[in-house]
Amino acid sequence: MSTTAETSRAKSGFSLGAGAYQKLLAFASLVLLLIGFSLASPNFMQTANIIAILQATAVNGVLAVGVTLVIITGGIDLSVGTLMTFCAVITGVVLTYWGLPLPLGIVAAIGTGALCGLTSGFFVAKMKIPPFIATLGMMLMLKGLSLVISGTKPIYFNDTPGFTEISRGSLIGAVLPSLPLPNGVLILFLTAFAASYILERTVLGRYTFALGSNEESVRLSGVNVDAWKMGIYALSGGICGIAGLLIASRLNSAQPALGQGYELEAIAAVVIGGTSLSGGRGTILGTLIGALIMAVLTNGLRILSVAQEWQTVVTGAIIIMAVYADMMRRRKMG
Amino acid sequence: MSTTAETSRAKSGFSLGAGAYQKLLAFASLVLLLIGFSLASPNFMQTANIIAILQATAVNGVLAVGVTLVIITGGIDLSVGTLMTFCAVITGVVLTYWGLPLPLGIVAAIGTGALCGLTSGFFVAKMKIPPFIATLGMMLMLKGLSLVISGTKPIYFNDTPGFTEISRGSLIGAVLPSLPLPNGVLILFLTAFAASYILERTVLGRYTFALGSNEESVRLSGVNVDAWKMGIYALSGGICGIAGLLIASRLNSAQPALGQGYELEAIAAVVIGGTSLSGGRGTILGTLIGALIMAVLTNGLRILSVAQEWQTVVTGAIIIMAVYADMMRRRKMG
Amino acid sequence: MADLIEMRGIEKIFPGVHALKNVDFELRSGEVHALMGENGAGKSTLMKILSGVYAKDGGTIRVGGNEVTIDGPRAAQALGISIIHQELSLMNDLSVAQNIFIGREPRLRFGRLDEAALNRRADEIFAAMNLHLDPRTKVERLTIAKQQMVEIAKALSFRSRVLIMDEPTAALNDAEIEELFVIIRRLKSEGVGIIYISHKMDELKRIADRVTVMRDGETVGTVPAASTPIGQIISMMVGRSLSDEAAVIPDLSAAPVAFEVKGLRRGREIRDVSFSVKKGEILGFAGLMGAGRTEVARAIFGADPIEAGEIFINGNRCHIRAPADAVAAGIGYLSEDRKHFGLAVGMDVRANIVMASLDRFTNRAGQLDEKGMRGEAAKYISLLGIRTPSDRQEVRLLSGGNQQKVVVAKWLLRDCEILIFDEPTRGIDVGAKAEIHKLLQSLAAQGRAVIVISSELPEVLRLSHRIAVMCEGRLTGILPGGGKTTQEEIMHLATLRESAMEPVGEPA
Amino acid sequence: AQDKMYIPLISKGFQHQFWQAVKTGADKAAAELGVEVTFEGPDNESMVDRQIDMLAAALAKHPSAIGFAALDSQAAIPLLKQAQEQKIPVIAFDSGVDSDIPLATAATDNVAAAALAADKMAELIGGKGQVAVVVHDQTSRTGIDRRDGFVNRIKEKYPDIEIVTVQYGGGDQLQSTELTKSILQGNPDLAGIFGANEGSAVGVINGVREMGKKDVVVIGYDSGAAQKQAIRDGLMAGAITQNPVGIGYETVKAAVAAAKGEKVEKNIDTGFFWYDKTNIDDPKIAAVLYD
Ligand SMILES: Nc1ncnc2c1ncn2[C@@H]1O[C@H](COP(=O)(O)OP(=O)(O)OP(=O)(O)O)[C@@H](O)[C@H]1O
Ligand SMILES: Nc1ncnc2c1ncn2[C@@H]1O[C@H](COP(=O)(O)OP(=O)(O)OP(=O)(O)O)[C@@H](O)[C@H]1O
Ligand SMILES: [Mg+2]
Ligand SMILES: [Mg+2]
Repeated sequence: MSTTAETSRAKSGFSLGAGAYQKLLAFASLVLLLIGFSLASPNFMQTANIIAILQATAVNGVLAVGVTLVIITGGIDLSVGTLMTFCAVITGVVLTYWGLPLPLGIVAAIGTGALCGLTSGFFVAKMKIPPFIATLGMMLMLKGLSLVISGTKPIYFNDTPGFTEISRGSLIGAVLPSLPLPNGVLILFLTAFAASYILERTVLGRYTFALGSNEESVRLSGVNVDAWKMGIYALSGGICGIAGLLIASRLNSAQPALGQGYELEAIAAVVIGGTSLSGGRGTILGTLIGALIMAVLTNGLRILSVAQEWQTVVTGAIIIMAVYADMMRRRKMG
Repeated sequence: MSTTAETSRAKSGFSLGAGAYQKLLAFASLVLLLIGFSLASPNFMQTANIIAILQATAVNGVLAVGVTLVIITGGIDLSVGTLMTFCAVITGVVLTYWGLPLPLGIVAAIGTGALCGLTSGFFVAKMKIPPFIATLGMMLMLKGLSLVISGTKPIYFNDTPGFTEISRGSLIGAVLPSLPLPNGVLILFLTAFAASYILERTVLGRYTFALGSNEESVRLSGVNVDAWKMGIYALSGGICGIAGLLIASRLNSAQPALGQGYELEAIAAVVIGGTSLSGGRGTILGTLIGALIMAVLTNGLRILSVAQEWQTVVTGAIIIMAVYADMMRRRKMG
Repeated sequence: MADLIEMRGIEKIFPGVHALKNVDFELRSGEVHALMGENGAGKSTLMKILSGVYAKDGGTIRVGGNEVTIDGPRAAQALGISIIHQELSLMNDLSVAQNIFIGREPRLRFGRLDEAALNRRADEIFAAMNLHLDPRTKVERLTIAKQQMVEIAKALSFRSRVLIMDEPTAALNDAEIEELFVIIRRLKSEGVGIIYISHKMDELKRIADRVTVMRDGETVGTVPAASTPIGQIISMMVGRSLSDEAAVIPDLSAAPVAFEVKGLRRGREIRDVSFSVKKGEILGFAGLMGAGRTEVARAIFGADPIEAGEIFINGNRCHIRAPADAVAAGIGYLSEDRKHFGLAVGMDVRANIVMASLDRFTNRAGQLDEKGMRGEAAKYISLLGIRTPSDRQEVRLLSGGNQQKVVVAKWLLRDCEILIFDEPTRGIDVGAKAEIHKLLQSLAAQGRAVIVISSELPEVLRLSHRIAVMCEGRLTGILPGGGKTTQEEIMHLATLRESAMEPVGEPA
Repeated sequence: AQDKMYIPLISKGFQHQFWQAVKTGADKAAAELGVEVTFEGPDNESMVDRQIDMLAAALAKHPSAIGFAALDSQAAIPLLKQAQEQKIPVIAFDSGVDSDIPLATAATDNVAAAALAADKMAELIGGKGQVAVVVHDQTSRTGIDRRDGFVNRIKEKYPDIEIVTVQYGGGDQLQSTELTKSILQGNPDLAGIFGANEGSAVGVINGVREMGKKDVVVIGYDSGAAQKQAIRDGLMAGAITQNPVGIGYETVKAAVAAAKGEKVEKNIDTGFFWYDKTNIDDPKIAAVLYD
């Protein structure tokens, strides 16, 4: 009796730290990769490189966290990549063109993201357009608008001192010099923690799962399904806004042409992390691990100086194997 | 009773010509686009341009037909674009490097496609890897292998006379000079017709719908679900092989780096055409229309000399509107 | 004569549930062997083992005297065993005929389908069942009851030696049940062995030869159906005896009208339906399959659009456009189709029970009160006797009847002023059914207006203070409840076609 | 607008700064010469067939002349023949088209330009050590030419320099950043990195900065605000710049001349330049740099 209860509680998996046993196992593919690369190259397992891997995870990880929410509702969001860029461009406009102070830029990025997410949500919930199409249309519109607004050129943040600190600085490093974790990574973890909390502990999260599980039954329970769904898309959009800040800060510029293709990588991280594309189940922790697996893989193969064409082949094969291993593990656990 | 029967027959919609009324309405968004562009520019509705549009549809259309099958089973195939390229490269190896005769090149392309499709199918059906991941892995592997096999450079078909005729020649034009429809377009229609026939009239097609509808129930009925599923993926792969031939012939070369991104466009055509990503329903005719809508849109905006960044914006908006109009129409029709 | 099926010492363990403990069961050819037991006793699990859906963890199965291994549905079919599953599992996007013959389609050469033959054969089966259904209709367009008939047709099409029916009549009306029994008798005479699972006790006497009772995953015993009193079977099932009291109709003459519907219409499904319910009253809805009762309920609840009609709550006009409006106005609706409309089966019991009442467990910051929800869930699990290892068990892993109890719990917890229950006791065992009836009565006694739609006439008769009868989308009459109305009177109104249209009873 | 000459330019890209600079040049010429110009290009340089579709749509508009930067010369030949039949002059830009249909070609010699980068690299690292190359594309003409121009020159002239790896970042700044960091991590003794286009070069700068490797010599290609800043700050030793504005300008100018039936020069070499801290503000250099 107690076993089942435990399993299902572990499955729901809130709190990034707890529920040790199963959580550790979920890391298996990741840990295996880490061990493999460490053995293959002495340059891999070094503080600087681990931090580089984490930093490489930050943007994709934040996007993946955002899209996890939408996927759990049974939807999909193809616009995350270009939305990130759009938010970065808007921040550029606010900070560089208008010269407003940094906090307003941050609010603009997250607000723009939330607003665009809300719009996608409106298309999906109210206009009943399939999420794939609604967000594909959004993706294209935002892609074009980023170019239009920026005048097809990067917007630099040279006039906003401290902007690069958002991603590159290290608050933790200032306190603990031995752990120079860049703020970008810290923001990823905070975002993931917050999203996880919302998902597991709040009504919004509960409805996220419920919508993905059986939307019609939720509607017939008297829930204003459309409003909640729009809320979830808006939240996801806001998270993309955070990703926009991170990438703009990292590149010290808003690159209007960037972003397409990032959606696939984000969705891949989500699915590798065990979230089902048909909705109703998924965890933020899984998504984080999925994003890390991808970053470790890319970094490790580069460190080994594998020829690029083979990197791609090996990445494809390892992704399949990692997910297969994960499926096996879960099946064994019942 | 007879009403119901009729409706359901119309819905299943085999045969590209028949079932006039509902079919014509399904064209509504497309027809509207055509009328709009014709009014806006005298250069649009001209034989040469219409043929250019059709030819631009050919490759994406064939890919979309292939992926329709997989989507109806409730799966997804991200590898179609790179598989197309891979098949083109293999054809290049067979024809140019090995100097074998043209028919063998054709067999190689379709055979390679089917084999790769079968492999994806194996991952999905036997190894129970989610289709998204299985075909993402496949996409990456094929992308890398295309580069490896081709030595990261295009393979030209200058030594195979007649190869470019596959896509550029016009059998119909030879008979009816007033209708110089390129063979590539003819092949698209033939492929669509064959796929439609298989889908509506054969056992394989029946299981395609059944799997997407309720896989568990098919399994409980004692059907060897895995084998059929692998068959569908193989068929879809073979169709990608045809697309590979078309693009290689059109470009007179196998371009090893091409292909990524095409999967999104193909899937978009399928979904615009009314096929549900959750499986169980869809038509090839719809997919063709979806592919045409996208091609007409791109071409028309170019003919109007809309600035490129605005083209993207408008495309996104029109895709959303077209699908919305289609949803409204269907809801009204009950 | 050797037993057709002999199951010995069958064991099945699910994570956290020992579902079958050393179960024995046998079936002779030409008999109807009823399998009875409370919700979650293990009946479906045993049958799923016999039909190759689950692998057994122990024990032996003999078919025709030979020990066999049944490792999949196909193996069971090869042995001549077919099953009608308790949970409908049809392919919604396919037609009726396509569903029936999935995996066995008549083919032409080169893998082409012979659609004409397919539809013809389906027609033949329907004719034998006396069922009027176009084989080309898509399954998603059918009501639950019709879908159930399709499942039955599919099982019949196998022409098996052994036919397992897991609650085939849960969704059926008396008329269809009668048709089904005709078919069962015919099959019986052809020597087919039938395993019959049902919670409707009256069916035992009418159709069963022997009865095996299970409790908590164990066999309690096998008794002859004809000579064993129902009361004894019930006490074998639930371990005690139940008393069966008729409804006591309170005097509601002074009670105010809580809920009124005027001139509700939509196409052919709902044709000018008007009625009212008083505070403290239970209004039963009777009618044949397809009479439109579900449609009326869904329309009131805002789940489907209406063309015309007004709804009054406590005399005030209410505009209900979506279920959210209805719930806000104090209306609750328990759907007849728990799998599609009642439950999020992938979520746990606790989440499902609180689904309609989440605002009650949410603080200002949107944070959920997990402890409070656990408490409420525990309360209803024990109140309704929901058999589950914990309130965190996923609902899809519960037995059918226990799933139904979860939906009931959801609406009891929501605590609405006006409650519409559509087939609330579908698939629920006798003991729990009595509990639910008591609960409904106490809800009414607290002054709530309760509407109960049921296809079981005895249930309608036992519960209702008044009985509304529908036929073809029209309300054909309202009859008094209690002992004053007979089944024949209801059936008369339920078959009152448009030609003979003249409402009886009190004016609607 | 009916009597105005219309000249579409089909380029290899659109969103990148280099192509935007070409567009600027084209627009400038269009304004001066009183013609209408449109500028289009696919999202990335592998989309050969998309470019063909763009060319087809451009031809459907009956232009006076066409400017074309072929991603793959051979693939475009049928359409170029069609243009020839319709008497629409074609001017090639950025890189040549293997055909005699284009009346003129306005391009940079990428191989020679990258070779110059190799010479500068050798000079700056003292003729020996390990270097890496970050390229934007493995299969496009510009990617191949710049890679080969650099790599071959090193192999031919500088036997003591080892090229440890060539990696491709798609011209995406973030991806090139991550890539550079891995290269530095995997090759701690690296002396220099060459970034073969703007996105790659900026990525290399970011990567080097984030890894805190001050002694790695970075050489870039093209310009843009970030590269110019990096050169001023000393993070980048210098870079090769082409003259994209000139390419666009000359292409339109040649197209107008050809459309009028005037004779045009067959090869218009727009040249390339080395720039570093010392000459970045030189007016001649500043004129070919863009932000
Ligand atoms: N797949 C499963 N995983 C875990 N537990 C299960 C599973 N299937 C059934 N059970 C449990 O096994 C027990 C027996 O279930 P079963 O469905 O056989 O009951 P039943 O007698 O058919 O009940 P009902 O009358 O409600 O249909 C129940 O406690 C149920 O929760
Ligand atoms: N999806 C549908 N499409 C078309 N007609 C439908 C659909 N669902 C129901 N109907 C029709 O609506 C009418 C009423 O349906 P329904 O069977 O739900 O009524 P009911 O009185 O609740 O019956 P039941 O006893 O089965 O609950 C019937 O004529 C039925 O055929
Ligand atoms: Mg059961
Ligand atoms: Mg009903």
